Amino acid sequence: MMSGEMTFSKSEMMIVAAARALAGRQVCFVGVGLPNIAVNLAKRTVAPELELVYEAGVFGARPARLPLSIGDPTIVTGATAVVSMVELFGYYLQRGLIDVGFLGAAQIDRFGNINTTVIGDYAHPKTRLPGSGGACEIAINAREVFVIMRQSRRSFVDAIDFRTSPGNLGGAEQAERIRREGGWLGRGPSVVVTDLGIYRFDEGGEMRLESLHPGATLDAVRETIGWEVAIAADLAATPPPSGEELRLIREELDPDGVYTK
Amino acid sequence: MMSGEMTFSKSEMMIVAAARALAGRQVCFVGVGLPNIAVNLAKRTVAPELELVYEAGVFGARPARLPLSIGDPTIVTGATAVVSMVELFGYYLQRGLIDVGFLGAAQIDRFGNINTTVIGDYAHPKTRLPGSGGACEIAINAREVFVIMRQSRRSFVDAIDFRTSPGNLGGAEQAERIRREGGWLGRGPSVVVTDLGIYRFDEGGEMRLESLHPGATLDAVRETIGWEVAIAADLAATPPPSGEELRLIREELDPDGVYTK
Amino acid sequence: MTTSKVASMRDAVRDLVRDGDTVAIEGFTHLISFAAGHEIIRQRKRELTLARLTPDLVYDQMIAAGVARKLIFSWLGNPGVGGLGAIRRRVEGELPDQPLELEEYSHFGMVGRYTAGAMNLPFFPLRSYFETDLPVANPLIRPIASPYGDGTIYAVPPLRPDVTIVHAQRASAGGDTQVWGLLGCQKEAAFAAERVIVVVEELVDEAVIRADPNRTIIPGLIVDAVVVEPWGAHPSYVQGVYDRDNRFYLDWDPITRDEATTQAWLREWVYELDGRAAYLEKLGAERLASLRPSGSAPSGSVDYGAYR
Amino acid sequence: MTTSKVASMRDAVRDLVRDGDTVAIEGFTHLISFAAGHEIIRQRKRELTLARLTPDLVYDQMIAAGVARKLIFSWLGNPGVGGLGAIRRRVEGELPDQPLELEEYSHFGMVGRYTAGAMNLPFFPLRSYFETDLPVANPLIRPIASPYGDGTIYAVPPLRPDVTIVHAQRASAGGDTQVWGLLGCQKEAAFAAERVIVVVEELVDEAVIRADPNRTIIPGLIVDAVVVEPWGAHPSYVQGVYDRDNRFYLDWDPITRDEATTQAWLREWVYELDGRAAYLEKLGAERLASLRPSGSAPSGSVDYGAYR
Repeated sequence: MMSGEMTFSKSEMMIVAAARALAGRQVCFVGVGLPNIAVNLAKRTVAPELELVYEAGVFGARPARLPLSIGDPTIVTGATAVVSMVELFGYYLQRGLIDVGFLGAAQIDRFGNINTTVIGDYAHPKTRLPGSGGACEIAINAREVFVIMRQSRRSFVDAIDFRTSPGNLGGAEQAERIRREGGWLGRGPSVVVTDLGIYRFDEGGEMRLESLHPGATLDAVRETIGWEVAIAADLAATPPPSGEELRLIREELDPDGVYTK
Repeated sequence: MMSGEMTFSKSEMMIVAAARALAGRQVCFVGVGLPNIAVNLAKRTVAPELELVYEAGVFGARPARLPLSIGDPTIVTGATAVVSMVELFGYYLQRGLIDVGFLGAAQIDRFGNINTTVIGDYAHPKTRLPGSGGACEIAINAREVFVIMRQSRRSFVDAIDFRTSPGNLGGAEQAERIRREGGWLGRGPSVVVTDLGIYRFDEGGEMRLESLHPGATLDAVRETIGWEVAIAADLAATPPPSGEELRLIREELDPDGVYTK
Repeated sequence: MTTSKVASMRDAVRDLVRDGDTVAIEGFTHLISFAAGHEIIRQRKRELTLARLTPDLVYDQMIAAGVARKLIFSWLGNPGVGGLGAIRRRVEGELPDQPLELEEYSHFGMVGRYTAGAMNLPFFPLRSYFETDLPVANPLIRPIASPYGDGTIYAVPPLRPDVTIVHAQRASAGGDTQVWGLLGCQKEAAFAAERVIVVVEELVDEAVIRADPNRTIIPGLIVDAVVVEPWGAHPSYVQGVYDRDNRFYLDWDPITRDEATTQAWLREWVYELDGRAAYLEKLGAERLASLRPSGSAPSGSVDYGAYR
Repeated sequence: MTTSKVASMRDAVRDLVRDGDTVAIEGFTHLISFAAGHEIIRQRKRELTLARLTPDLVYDQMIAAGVARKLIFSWLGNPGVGGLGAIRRRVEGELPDQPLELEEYSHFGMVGRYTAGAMNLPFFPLRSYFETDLPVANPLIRPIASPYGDGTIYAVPPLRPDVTIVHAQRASAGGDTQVWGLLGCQKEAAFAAERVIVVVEELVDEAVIRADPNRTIIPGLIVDAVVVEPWGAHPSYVQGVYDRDNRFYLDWDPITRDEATTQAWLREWVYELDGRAAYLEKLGAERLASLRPSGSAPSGSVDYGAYR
């Protein structure tokens, strides 16, 4: 893909857009995969004060290289605190100290409910997916949830096969009532970043396209979403990655192109 | 007091008798006061392998001096493990890893139920005592409980004013049923060591004098107990402290005579 | 990079401890912030609810000074020595114009209360209290049935102090705090709290903390003020730095037996001094020097490895 | 003084892992005892229930080898790489004669299960699972009402493995075990278990452990065997000692996609080798050397102080 003189991939645009959305946030729970590179990019650009929390038990990581997994030894050396998982999930996440939980998904619906468990029937699955890991509790207890995933008809679906992590349930009104009555600390999903654009949630709790990435089209967006997606009246154009953002991804964070192919 | 050529105090006899009762035990929860010196004596005599557990969070203490309190820094330096109190009470005591819990008491009844909370009415106490500390959970979760206390009409009473730590409740039958149904790990009190003798519990769950200390009399025992106390048919005579036991107490453990006056 | 949270004890207590607050000065025999307790007395805070497993001398002093209306605790005494007279007089009704409400648990109950607070749980379950009078005396100790049909145990409610104050060996200016030796339930009490004051023997560079992240018990994230106050835990102790001043614990026994001597002690050692420096000067260098450990006992260093 | 519990891996697995047992090889990305997993395969243990937050490659291998009938877990994958083919084939019904039962939680649910086991609690309460399908899929996740009238949360039951196996940097011959870096839930899994096997990089004198008691995660009291097996966590890692062998994690992806290649790998790397020494020799010294950290990062030493 081209933008002015610079070329970049859809994955690079997605990672950059997700990183930028972290501006102003203090404490972020880092998930495996794309969230990992996006959060590490944010720490080097828009959110240098961001405290990285890894579910493996790390608060305030300062990884010297891009962690290969969420349990890489580089997230431990030089961190502020390393604690047991009962403390990480109990004293940090469930206590309400996490501003942003960053999730990926196999399926998402218009209300931001997420499936990472199975495609098909639970007892006789067509495809067995990884399951919750910490996602279910992150969705409930992090102050807000960012989702990062590629768009496709298989992933952006009208009805998910299994609800692993609650989003806005059947809509904002229901979700807000249940969160309030149940004493949830989280306010649910706030941003969905894909390879085509950036979505936020409207008053009804439904995803709405707010910004279209360079090179992406509304047709491409509609073709890869299994419901009639809402488009913001003042749809923005996502600024392309800067030279510095691309340099950080390509030279420092992912020189082997694992995430950005 | 005299025995053969050696003189010793009633307190010294009590401490020695309590220490000897620990022979063969593996893991002992050490309480404040007299239990502290008795356990440390046992570790130097009949139970060198005894692991000392302090509620402050220490497993496997090797105190270089007699700890002045249950939180003395000497119980930390050189210990096997130092953990938070939630772990000490949860993973060690409630998990069932403690063989012997060692308690003192302000009041005890014939079934070994213990009061360390108040004398008089709870809301308007005549004397406010320290309260449970860890005693209530030690009584429930330690495999067996040793009690060490001086006898008097005020302390060995027919009815305690407040049940802080359960003993054999209203008798062995009831206590065994409740422990079984409630899944208690502890089997309740097994030994009471006083300044006059050693008591164990009979089939009915009631204290019975098993051994009389040198110099003590049955009259003195009866005068200092508020119920008609059972006496074993084969009442033994407690062997007096050995020279080595006395030397350890006087030279190593309590040179200032804090516990042995 | 991180904003400094370093403050004087005076400012920290003035800004973070408010009349009517629930305050927990935690530390189980180890690392008890007497310095903070004395500053709270000097600033004449009122109507506090004081929470602590073992009220110890510091709460006896604070309650004698009239800062508190209520005490939440599990063991009330001068460990290894005797009683706490000021508290006892108020509980036993000797000073009817200075009542003190009690809310009483066992140690594990108190620890569980802080843990429930730290984990944002509505209760903490535990196998204590069976067949005792404690749930009668304190109706907040409640039975709870297992959802697996295997019986009933007990629950205690979360304790969420407005302010938790802990003493530690060291912290960074940002509040990342490390402790060795007895850990008590300071971590739980801090995470449970709305505001946290950390008092330290030594302020260290963040790099010292980051060299050994497993030793961090409290992250700066939840800390509001870092007060540097060497000897701030006297007469309690700091592992590796100074021993308990047992003479003081023994001395307190006769002082606290009488209200007049207690108040005289408060005047001499708290009100008439303007802070910890004056207190230490009054104690004298010789007394302090006698409390140093008899030698060193190094932990040794482990290698976290560099991974670039 | 303490009895030595040092044993060979062969003897430890033979004596302590029994057909039909619930086995937890714990370690969250860090310190995964592949050495124990391979020995369990070699000894052809059968009908095991395997528990682990993240089954990872080690359980994919064990399940491919037919040791297990059931898996208790919270995240099923090859972290950062892809799927676990051997497990997936059995779950998706591709090998109907080798069924695998699943019992599924979230991470905090699994951690809570071990914690309830470690604390001898009938349940662990947590604020997860609201409005999800997990309690439908797994009826052992049950609602529990707060006894304080402030709503309903969820509970998970205790998990009490027959055997927990953990890898650690070091232990004494008596089994006192220390770990730095990620702690995962090894402590909880060990305290929850009936029997415990500790596998270590290095056997150390008890004095090394006692010099830093705050670093001890498991006391010898609950340990049945100490196996000295340097590199026993390969291809996972040991903080400060070696890095994750990411090449192996990548290589596993195509191997596990096909049952035949998976079985061939098991023959070559497990069945045809008689133990860990042969495995390391086959890997080669160069491969191992490439996994060393790029430098050292010492924790520094703290002083516990001598108190005589």
